[in-house]
Amino acid sequence: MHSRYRPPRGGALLRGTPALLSVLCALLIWEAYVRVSGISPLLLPAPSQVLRQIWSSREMLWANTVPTIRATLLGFALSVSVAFILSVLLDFIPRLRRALFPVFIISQTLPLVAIAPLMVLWFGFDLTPKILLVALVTFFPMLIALADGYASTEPEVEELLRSMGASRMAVYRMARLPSSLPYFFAGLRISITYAVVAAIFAEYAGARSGLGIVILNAKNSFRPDLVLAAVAVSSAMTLCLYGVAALLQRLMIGHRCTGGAA
Amino acid sequence: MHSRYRPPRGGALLRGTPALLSVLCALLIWEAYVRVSGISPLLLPAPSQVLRQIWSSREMLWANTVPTIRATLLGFALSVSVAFILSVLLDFIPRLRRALFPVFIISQTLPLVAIAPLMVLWFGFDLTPKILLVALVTFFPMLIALADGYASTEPEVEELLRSMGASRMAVYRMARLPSSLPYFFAGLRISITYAVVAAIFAEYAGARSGLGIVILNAKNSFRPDLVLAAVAVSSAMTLCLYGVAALLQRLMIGHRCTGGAA
Amino acid sequence: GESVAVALDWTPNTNHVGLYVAQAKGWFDEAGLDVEILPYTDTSAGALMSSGVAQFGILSSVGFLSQRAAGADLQVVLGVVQHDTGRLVFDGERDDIQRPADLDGMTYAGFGSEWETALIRTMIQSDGGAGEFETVTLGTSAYEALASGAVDFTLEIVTWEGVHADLLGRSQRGFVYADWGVPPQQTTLLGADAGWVAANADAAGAFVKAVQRGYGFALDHPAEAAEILIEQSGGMLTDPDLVHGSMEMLVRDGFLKDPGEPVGHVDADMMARLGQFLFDSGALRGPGGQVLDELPDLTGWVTNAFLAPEAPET
Amino acid sequence: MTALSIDNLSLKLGGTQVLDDISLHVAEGEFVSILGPSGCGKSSLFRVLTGGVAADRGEVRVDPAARIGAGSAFAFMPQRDALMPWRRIIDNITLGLEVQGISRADARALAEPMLPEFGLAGFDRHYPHELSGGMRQRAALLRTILQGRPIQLLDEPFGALDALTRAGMQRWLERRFHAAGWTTILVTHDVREAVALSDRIYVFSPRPARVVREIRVDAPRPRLGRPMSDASRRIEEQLLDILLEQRTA
Amino acid sequence: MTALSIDNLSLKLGGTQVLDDISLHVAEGEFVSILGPSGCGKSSLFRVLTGGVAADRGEVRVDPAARIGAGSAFAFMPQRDALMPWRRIIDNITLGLEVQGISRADARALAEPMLPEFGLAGFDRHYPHELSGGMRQRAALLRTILQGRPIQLLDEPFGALDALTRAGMQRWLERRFHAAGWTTILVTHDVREAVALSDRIYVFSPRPARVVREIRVDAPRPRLGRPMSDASRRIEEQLLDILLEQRTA
Ligand SMILES: Nc1ncnc2c1ncn2[C@@H]1O[C@H](COP(=O)(O)OP(=O)(O)OP(=O)(O)O)[C@@H](O)[C@H]1O
Ligand SMILES: Nc1ncnc2c1ncn2[C@@H]1O[C@H](COP(=O)(O)OP(=O)(O)OP(=O)(O)O)[C@@H](O)[C@H]1O
Ligand SMILES: Cc1ncc(C[n+]2csc(CCO)c2C)c(N)n1
Ligand SMILES: [Mg+2]
Ligand SMILES: [Mg+2]
Repeated sequence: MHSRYRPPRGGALLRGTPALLSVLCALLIWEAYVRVSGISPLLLPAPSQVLRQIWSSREMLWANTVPTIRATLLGFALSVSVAFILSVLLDFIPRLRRALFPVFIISQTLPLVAIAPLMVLWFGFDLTPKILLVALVTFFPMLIALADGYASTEPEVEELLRSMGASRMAVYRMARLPSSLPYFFAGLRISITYAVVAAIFAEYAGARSGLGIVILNAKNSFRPDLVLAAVAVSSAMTLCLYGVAALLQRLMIGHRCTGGAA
Repeated sequence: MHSRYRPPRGGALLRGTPALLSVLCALLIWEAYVRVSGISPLLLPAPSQVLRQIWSSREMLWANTVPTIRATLLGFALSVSVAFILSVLLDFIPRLRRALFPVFIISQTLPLVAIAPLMVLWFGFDLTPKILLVALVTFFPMLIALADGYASTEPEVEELLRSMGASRMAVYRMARLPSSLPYFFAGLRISITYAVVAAIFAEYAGARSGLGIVILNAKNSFRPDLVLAAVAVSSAMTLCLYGVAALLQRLMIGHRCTGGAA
Repeated sequence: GESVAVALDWTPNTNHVGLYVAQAKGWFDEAGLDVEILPYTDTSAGALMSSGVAQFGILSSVGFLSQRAAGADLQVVLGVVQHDTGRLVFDGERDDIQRPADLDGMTYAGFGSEWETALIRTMIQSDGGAGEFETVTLGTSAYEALASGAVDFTLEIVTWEGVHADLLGRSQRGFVYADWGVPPQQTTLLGADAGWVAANADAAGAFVKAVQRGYGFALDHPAEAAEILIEQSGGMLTDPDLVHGSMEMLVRDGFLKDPGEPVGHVDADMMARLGQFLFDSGALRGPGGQVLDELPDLTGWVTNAFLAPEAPET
Repeated sequence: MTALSIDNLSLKLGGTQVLDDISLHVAEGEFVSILGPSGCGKSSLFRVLTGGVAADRGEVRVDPAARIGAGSAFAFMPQRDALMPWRRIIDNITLGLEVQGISRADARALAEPMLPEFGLAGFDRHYPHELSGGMRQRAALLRTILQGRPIQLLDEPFGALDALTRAGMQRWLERRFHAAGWTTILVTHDVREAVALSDRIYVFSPRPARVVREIRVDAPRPRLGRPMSDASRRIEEQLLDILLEQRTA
Repeated sequence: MTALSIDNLSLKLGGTQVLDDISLHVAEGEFVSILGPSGCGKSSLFRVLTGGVAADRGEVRVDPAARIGAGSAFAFMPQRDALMPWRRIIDNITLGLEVQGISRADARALAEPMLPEFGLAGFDRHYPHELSGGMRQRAALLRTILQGRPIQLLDEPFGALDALTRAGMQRWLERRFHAAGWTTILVTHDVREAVALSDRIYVFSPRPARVVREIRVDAPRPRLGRPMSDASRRIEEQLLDILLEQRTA
């Protein structure tokens, strides 16, 4: 990396300050609005009330966060693995790509609201349908990212490798895969945020417990503060996952000239 | 493009053949399964029945597709515009990026199922909440794609431009923006599929009409054939949008050495 | 005329027949009202009313009590049915379910509200059971789940899902809540945004009377009302047998009118007893989510003030 | 008059000391070459001049008269051509003009007559990856020249050209620079080229680069295209000796 | 024995005729250079040999004995270095060995002793963008040599090197090639270099490339590092004449 493109130094904490400030700012404005406007807490509860609710319901929230995290992680792991394996297959067999890619696009166009109840009916109320739904929602961005990433490989580098007698597999491993990593990580960061949303949605369609169930029940009981408390927990969880993805990106391709943003 | 990397010739129709075949195959297997197993059409209707249903309900389906298309297109247009404008701002003002990027990540982590009803309560049954939801769901992939795309700019090219006395704006326009296009189109193709899903979900949470309403009501009225008919229409719609995005990509950056896949 | 929106509690069914008849017959127009029947969506009628999206909405009495206790400014203005149409149902072929106590340890397909637990637990416990069962929140998929055997039991509206099951020849059995320790209730009601009603008493009265006339018409002409419902519901209700069968049951079993009362009458005492029951079960929570430690005063929660005293001409 | 003066410039890149107290100056209209072993820091010096990196110490002064308008005083040709793969050759060539705000049509009108001279006629509509290495280099050179800046920074502009094409380009350059009165700094690894073109030559040491010698070339001009003069030959030998000495030192 | 023979090769790229009926052959252990004007088609010929593009017509035959194992007979050094930006220099250098299935540790052990000779000592852990143009070129050359293939295809391997570094590399190469008995095809734009290193030289015409002359260099070896022999000087002049003639033709 050319020295002027280095990110400013000062430790992650210091660099996170502006972000923390802006989030705090937004919360303060929201709190002030609720207090001044006197809007009904049934429509919009104050952040302070939401915080209080998180604290007082902490055990219930935690008990329901665990299944959601589990579904998210398992589903996302499945999704990334499947996307990866498929991307390799499609990359190696262009005929297969032309035959299957549109099918995957179609799989992606199926509206969740129609698919989720079916999944639940077919696979029961346990982890399986949630994992499958998370995978279904997140696997396509990964597939596109990988496919476009492969396509971004420099032809010169590929030709060089082939001149060395590299097999199709070696070309893939040494050129196409590394070239795809920036795209892969962009896709990873996009789809990890969808993963949690999908898990919660899957719970909504039928589950014993989970943040989706908390949200659904709180909503039906006219408890927007509890809805928002669950939302806050899910956001925090997504943020963590995103942070892990971003960290992974920094570790794996951060040294490259052209690294990811933020 | 080096000649060996050219896509095979033969017109879009011919190249689409394997895809059509595989989709047809899947439909045939499904039809056969329904006929042979004698499964109740209340659980799984045959594709032929779905087709018949599409035809006989064509007016109702069309009347409900229009609002969904409208919400999708308006929301997506809003999303791409906002993502683009923001990406420029964040690119020009690193301080702003550090302050706001996490906020956008947070916005992306809000579970749809919790946000959609709130949107409906705040903005009513009209177009507004749908547009906002579609924008909320799709804008983050676009933002990440653009940001990572900017970051993929060759430092050498930027230095050259700056040596020419190019302003920050000119560097952006002549180097960073064109460099981001492959990422942008990957993001576009990812988020356009989510746009329709989001629109349908938004309708689920509250709408006068739309494919989401058809799906929800058909389901509760024990009409899986109608559910699948609406799903098929929505899939077709998404496929069209995806096709437009892919075409745009081919037109705008297809000549580059490193083009998108599929 | 005045714009009025009505929210539904479920996809169009015979519980809504009065609304569609009034709409089709032009009685809303006659009353100077511009009425929109909002399609059923994932957002509850209570929520839509308290946020001002709708002025009226179809509610269940248990749902109404919980929402009002939680601070929603709702008021019941008409009773759609006079008696309990709710049932706890399960697969009739199952020998292991003979009485509520057998449900202990089984899986219930729920709709996501707290009163469900209170109601079912009461039924099981009144039969000597422990009242322990597992809840899977399925919402609109509950009946598919019951049919496919994925769950053991759920709640239904006997005049709709019950008729449907009969038509399909599915053997289905059920328990009447009131047989097992739950006070009797008018399962389905028409509610209103109380603030709006207070400010627009004339329009509210006109609306409720038009709806009352609709249900009165359905009582007198069930077949014609069924046809109107089929026609008005936008192609969703393609099974005429279900609609007609349901209308016949509503009329035959006296769900729509009690002798000596006008169509649409709401029984405040019945509501008060149901409220007491929910309070005793700890199912009523206040605006902050705390379990109420004092039964609120229920006066004014329901009113017959907007109804015509006798069933209007149909 | 001094067009450019560099004083006591030092630069560290990623822990490696690259420039060590470099001082040099170029008079207006002067043609100065920099000779030095591969990897010593010549390109890095150019990066400092064009603002690509900031020096750790030292100063760069440019004659204010050279800063016409808001733009840079320099036209810079990087060692690796830095052609934009998404622009056609003609649009790569006119890049500098576009940056200066000249309309695309006008810029093309300026560039097109020069394509044949640069052996690029008929390739203006091609993309960079469809050109040979030497053609890319010539496109980059043309892009630099066209900017019409008072000071030209050329980093091995002929490295990928065969002897004849190279000689042709050198002749063309000399004429053009003379006519335009451009100040030039040429980084080259070709001693003969430096002698043939320069008024003065700076010789850099191996990394970290220091100026080890400054040599005035006073052989009579024109020097290109004719047998080498004795003066030139002497200077060439002297330069080779200095370089050799540096190397073994 | 003929290691490689090319017969009547023709190639069109994107509508441009690039190779026109090229025939040439290289004997085992022979050092053959290709001289030709920039953009004539030299690199394209190499792309045909390495399988980067398919010829429209003609045939390439490689001595079966040269195809050791499953791998390619060629070690190819492209004109633009094609270093992988995500690999450290050492890992770029050992790329060919890795492809051959040699373990990373063994490959490094083979490569590391050669780093000083190539002026890359201390830079093995750097990434390509942290190297100078000449250093990148040397890394690419080392990557090629290390593969130990019987036939070396070098496309302007010294284009970015200063005279002395270049001379050093040439001397090293000549020794090494002689010892290994490698067959070599060198594309160069430096006539003197071609004369100094080659057994035979093919001169290509401007695009579309045809073979216009084949010249045997029989000046006594070693030719590097000492004053040019008369024989060499004569051949150099002859070559320049041919090129000049071609150009004006
Ligand atoms: N994809 C392509 N489309 C059109 N023309 C091409 C393409 N690829 C190469 N060419 C043309 O082929 C010709 C030969 O290119 P090549 O790289 O082989 O030249 P070269 O002899 O190596 O030149 P140099 O010495 O400058 O490297 C050039 O004129 C180039 O423009
Ligand atoms: N980012 C960096 N980190 C570490 N070292 C660097 C970095 N950038 C450049 N260098 C080192 O700086 C030195 C000078 O590089 P420079 O490109 O200026 O050399 P040069 O004189 O132009 O050489 P050449 O003639 O080979 O082009 C090199 O040794 C290089 O490795
Ligand atoms: C037609 C119809 N079917 C099911 C429900 C869902 N539902 C809501 S409350 C309740 C139990 C009432 O005791 C049930 C079954 C409905 N509202 N309308
Ligand atoms: Mg350099
Ligand atoms: Mg070449």
